[in-house]
Amino acid sequence: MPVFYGTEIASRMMLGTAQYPSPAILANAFRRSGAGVATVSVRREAGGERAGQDFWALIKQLKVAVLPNTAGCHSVREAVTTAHMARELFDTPWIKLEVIGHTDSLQPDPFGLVEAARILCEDGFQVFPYCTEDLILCERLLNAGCKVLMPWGAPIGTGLGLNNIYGLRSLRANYPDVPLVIDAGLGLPSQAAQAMEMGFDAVLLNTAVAKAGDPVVMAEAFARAVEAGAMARKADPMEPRDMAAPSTPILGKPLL
Amino acid sequence: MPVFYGTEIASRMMLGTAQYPSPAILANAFRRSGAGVATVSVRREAGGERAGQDFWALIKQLKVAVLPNTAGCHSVREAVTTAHMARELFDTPWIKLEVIGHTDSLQPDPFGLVEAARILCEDGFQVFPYCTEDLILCERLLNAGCKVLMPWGAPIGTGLGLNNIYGLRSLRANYPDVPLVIDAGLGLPSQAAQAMEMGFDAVLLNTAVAKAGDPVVMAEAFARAVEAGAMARKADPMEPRDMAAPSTPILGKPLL
Amino acid sequence: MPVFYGTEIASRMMLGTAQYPSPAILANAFRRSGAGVATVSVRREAGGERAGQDFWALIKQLKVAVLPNTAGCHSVREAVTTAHMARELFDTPWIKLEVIGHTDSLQPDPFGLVEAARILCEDGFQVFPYCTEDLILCERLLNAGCKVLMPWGAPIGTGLGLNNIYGLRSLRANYPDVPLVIDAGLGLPSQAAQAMEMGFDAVLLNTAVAKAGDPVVMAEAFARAVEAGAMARKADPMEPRDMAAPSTPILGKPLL
Amino acid sequence: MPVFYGTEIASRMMLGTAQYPSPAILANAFRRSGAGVATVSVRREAGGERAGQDFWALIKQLKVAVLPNTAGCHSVREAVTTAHMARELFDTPWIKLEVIGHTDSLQPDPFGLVEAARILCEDGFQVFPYCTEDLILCERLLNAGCKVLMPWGAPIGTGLGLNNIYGLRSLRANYPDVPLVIDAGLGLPSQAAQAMEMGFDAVLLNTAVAKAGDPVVMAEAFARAVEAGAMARKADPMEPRDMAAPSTPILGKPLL
Amino acid sequence: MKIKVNGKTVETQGGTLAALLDELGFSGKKIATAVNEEFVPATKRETHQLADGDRVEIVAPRQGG
Amino acid sequence: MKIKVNGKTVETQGGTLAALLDELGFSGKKIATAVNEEFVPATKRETHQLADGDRVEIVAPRQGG
Amino acid sequence: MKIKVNGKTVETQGGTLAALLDELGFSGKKIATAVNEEFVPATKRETHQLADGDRVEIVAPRQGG
Amino acid sequence: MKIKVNGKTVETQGGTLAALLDELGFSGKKIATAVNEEFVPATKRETHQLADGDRVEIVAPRQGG
Repeated sequence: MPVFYGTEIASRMMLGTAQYPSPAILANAFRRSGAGVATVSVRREAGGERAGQDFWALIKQLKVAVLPNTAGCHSVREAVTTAHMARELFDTPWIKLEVIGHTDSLQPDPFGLVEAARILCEDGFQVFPYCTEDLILCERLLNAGCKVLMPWGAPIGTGLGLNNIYGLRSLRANYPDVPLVIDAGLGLPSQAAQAMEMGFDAVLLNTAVAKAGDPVVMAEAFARAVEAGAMARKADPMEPRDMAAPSTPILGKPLL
Repeated sequence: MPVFYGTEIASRMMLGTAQYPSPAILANAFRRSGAGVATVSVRREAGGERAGQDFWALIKQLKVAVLPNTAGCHSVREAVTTAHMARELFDTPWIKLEVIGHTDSLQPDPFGLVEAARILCEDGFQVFPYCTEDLILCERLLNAGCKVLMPWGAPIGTGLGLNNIYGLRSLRANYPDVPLVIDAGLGLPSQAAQAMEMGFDAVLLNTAVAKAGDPVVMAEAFARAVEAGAMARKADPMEPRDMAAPSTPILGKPLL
Repeated sequence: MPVFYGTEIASRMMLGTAQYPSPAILANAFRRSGAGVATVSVRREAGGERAGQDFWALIKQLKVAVLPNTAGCHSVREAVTTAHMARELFDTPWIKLEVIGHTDSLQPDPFGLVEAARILCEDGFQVFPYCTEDLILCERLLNAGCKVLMPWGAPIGTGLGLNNIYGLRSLRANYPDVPLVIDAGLGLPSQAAQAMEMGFDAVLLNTAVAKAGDPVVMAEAFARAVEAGAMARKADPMEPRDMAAPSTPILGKPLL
Repeated sequence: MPVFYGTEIASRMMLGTAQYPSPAILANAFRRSGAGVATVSVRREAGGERAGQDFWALIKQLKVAVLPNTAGCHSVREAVTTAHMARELFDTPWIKLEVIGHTDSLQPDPFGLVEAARILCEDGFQVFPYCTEDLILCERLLNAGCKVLMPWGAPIGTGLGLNNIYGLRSLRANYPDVPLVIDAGLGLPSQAAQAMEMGFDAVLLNTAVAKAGDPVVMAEAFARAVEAGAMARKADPMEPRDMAAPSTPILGKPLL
Repeated sequence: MKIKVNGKTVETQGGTLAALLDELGFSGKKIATAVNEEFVPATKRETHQLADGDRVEIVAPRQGG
Repeated sequence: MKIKVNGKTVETQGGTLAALLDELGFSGKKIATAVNEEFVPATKRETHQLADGDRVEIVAPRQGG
Repeated sequence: MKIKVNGKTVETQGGTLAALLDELGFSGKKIATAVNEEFVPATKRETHQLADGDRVEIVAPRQGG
Repeated sequence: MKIKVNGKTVETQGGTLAALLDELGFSGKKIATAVNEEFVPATKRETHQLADGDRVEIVAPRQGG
């Protein structure tokens, strides 16, 4: 099972907490999937409001590791200040670092990301950078002190799956010992299974589960697919071949 | 769960019995996968020999439905006589009908297949035809009396997955109520999950499991992937979209 | 250049004559593309009507080989009678044989196709069967007397390209000496180039050209793409490789 | 036709000068392809040596624009000094800027690339950056003063084609008015045609041509494919559709 | 007598297929014919006697893919 | 007389298929049989007389995909 | 004096950040704070004096992906 | 004094870069130069004094992709 900054997680599935039809459905999605990490955010709250407090109560009873994010931050400063507020609020050094560089694609900004990662790592944060499959960006993030990488499969919320199989394979091959999480873009369990077969350590999902017709069943579907892919990797799959080969033995076939 | 000729099977995974490193591994692969159907063949045996008798003892204790095949038959006559021997030997009307038309690809012969299916259905067999995704071939097989279809994903033993996604989708769409099993060609669990997401009812595997480094673990991996794909289909997946959409709400983002 | 029943054609591009915005555009599409074969049909005409006569006048001045089709025929009888009328009308033994088996996909009916092909070949026709990539179907068509095969890339009018690359490769590999034409389904010149790179002898197009914003320019685009693909095949392309290799020599690089 | 820094080029094909079997074949590849730009490098030469002088004589008679590169440079300083030597040597402000960040993939280093681009643009160079499809990297390069971008299709010398179709489409959509050249990774003309259909302005090739069995024929094949793709883009292709649509009119079909 | 020509009923005094084509104004036109789903070559039109209720198809060249 | 059993020639004094199976040690074993490419059900083995040159196939359950 | 709290202008007699949070009914709630884009930890709220025009952000846990 | 030219140590009595190029037979050839990783334009070669241990790079046009 994946180990993030010394903490082993009991599941290869990480799940977002946004966009569910109801808190009850959110809770059931977590239970049925066995997800071991929940991503959360920090947002404004007024004195009278209870939303944040109620949400927190809900999350606590899930008994999962909490990974706050800096979603929506476009500048290094925003991301760093948000990370500090999150660390105090959730009492965790973990931070899913998002520094968005492009509004339509929500693509990470490689430049801001590395700078923010360096600042936060030096300040004792344990950074989970939402990044691309770019090998040099990833190397810089590791040099900045990140011990986990979270490359996108496709842009957030698209459900397109793995847009750059070659690039992702190459990232895996270059960093065999770094925990790699496919974050964002998955739409179907088969895509999550494929990511595991390619050797990734975990997936982080939100929209594909929360926006499914039945989020609870979809959460379990992804959980099983992720296990399936990880087991397949471990079981050492056959090599694909172009020419057919009979499975049933030919020897002993009666002459009829 | 899939219903074949009135018999409901407790699993969407069907498993071949050939090419395993040992009988024990075969048995464990079935147990761990929960496969509900085992394919078997008929082969020559000498008076002194025990192989067939021992194999049968092994299969019986698996407590699964047995689906004998006509593997390796290239003519209608061969296939029909083999089916008759199999029906008596395994005491079942079920027959996985293979009429091979091309040696390198082991492609089914559409012409011989329809003829053999007609003869066997008239004779009371319950035919599981190993076929292609060809819509007209499949219509003829249904007209001949088949109540299940088993289109290939790719040639037997190649592990290439689903070679003609468009054709398979179109087959599923044209026969929404006929049990459709992807038979042959799968190499990875993610491919099996994808077949289920496309709406197929089951998969039949052999080489990908038996020839994996660890067949038992791979059998379970496929079983989970198949469940995952079927659940995903049921849970109504999100529509993929080209443009990104934030999962974390933008509303309430602090100004930093 | 492809040789069909002893006639060498000066172009690997064959073009349909339907759906153009105007006769002038049709004529220019042929001129600019250099297409060597035009497909035509037979349809009812009333005594007063001139449509057929005018169309024929137009086609004659294109100075290309004419390939009449049996488009829309669903039965062997229809196809055979239509072929006879076409042979007299266009004074050619060539016939593009369509026996449609499925209305939505316009998929060829393998069974009717082989029967009609046999009847027509015995009657002296030179048959161009519109078929699938099915290896056994294609073998039967060759045995029936066909000396050209025209497998679909995708269903007529879809513009999806090559739906079953594996199957088409395998057909090419099995019949290295039979002229193979990709008929139907192409939407873009890059797809036509790919078909040529795979070793096909020609492509037959209609919708992708006639329904383009500018059919004349699109016709030329396809013509160039087809030449490009055929030349590439002849020039023996490099083997793709997973790892990068510098093109610029490293030797002699200054130390800076 | 593409315009680079105010200079219109008569062809959408740019060709490298390395790895050809002989100078004569190099020259013929250029002639037959009509390539309008030749990439070159600077390398050490000894006093007695003639190689560089002879090579230069060969290039001059090609009568094409010369684009020197900084191939093999891994640091900003190397790249900048190399660019200066190239500017004097070839008497052109054009420079194909390579700052390699990863040895196995020869992936551009986004960080070094932007810095070197800024330095060179400020110094009056007209920079052609060899980059990835990363949207933010590309934005920074434009801000640094680049007026052309050359994203990779796949790593140099692999011949894999377009590894990240989605990312390349998205780059094209975000910068409709910036000349975009697919540089590196192409192996087949159909891939070059596809790049043009996607709206790219040109391709830069070397290995796929020089390492083909017949580089001269392959050069022409690529040239035609590039034209084909560009014409197709201009001609406004049909929309692909899932369901078939007959090309031959159904109206007037005789009843047989 | 009544004959179906290209799906439409036509009243004619009958006779040969050639006569019918003449009567309908097809003389000199590039056409091909079938009667009751059987091809009738041009060479047979003179001698092919039509019967009441015959189904005649008359086709000409047309656009095709 | 000579009979081909699973492709090998066997010398036997003949009689029924049942007798042959007995002679070859198949009694009590799970098998199925065909003679000259025709299936012979277990219920017919007692009465099925073999002739010189007959081709007998005897099969048992085996691994299959 | 006037202070912007989560983007809205608030009239307050000023004092410390802690006082403001009290006044606005945040006591005992799970929140984090920033003033003028700088994070202010809980431990500093008592001593952090607000000035006219300060921009205060008060955030709580919320759904995230 | 000793100078590295294109990676090889060369013994020369020194002087300007131009003199060195002359001495090494580069006169009239299409080349560009750098000394100690800094580009030295042709116009500066006459005046550029070499020092012991300098690293000189001399490049010419070459094949590139």
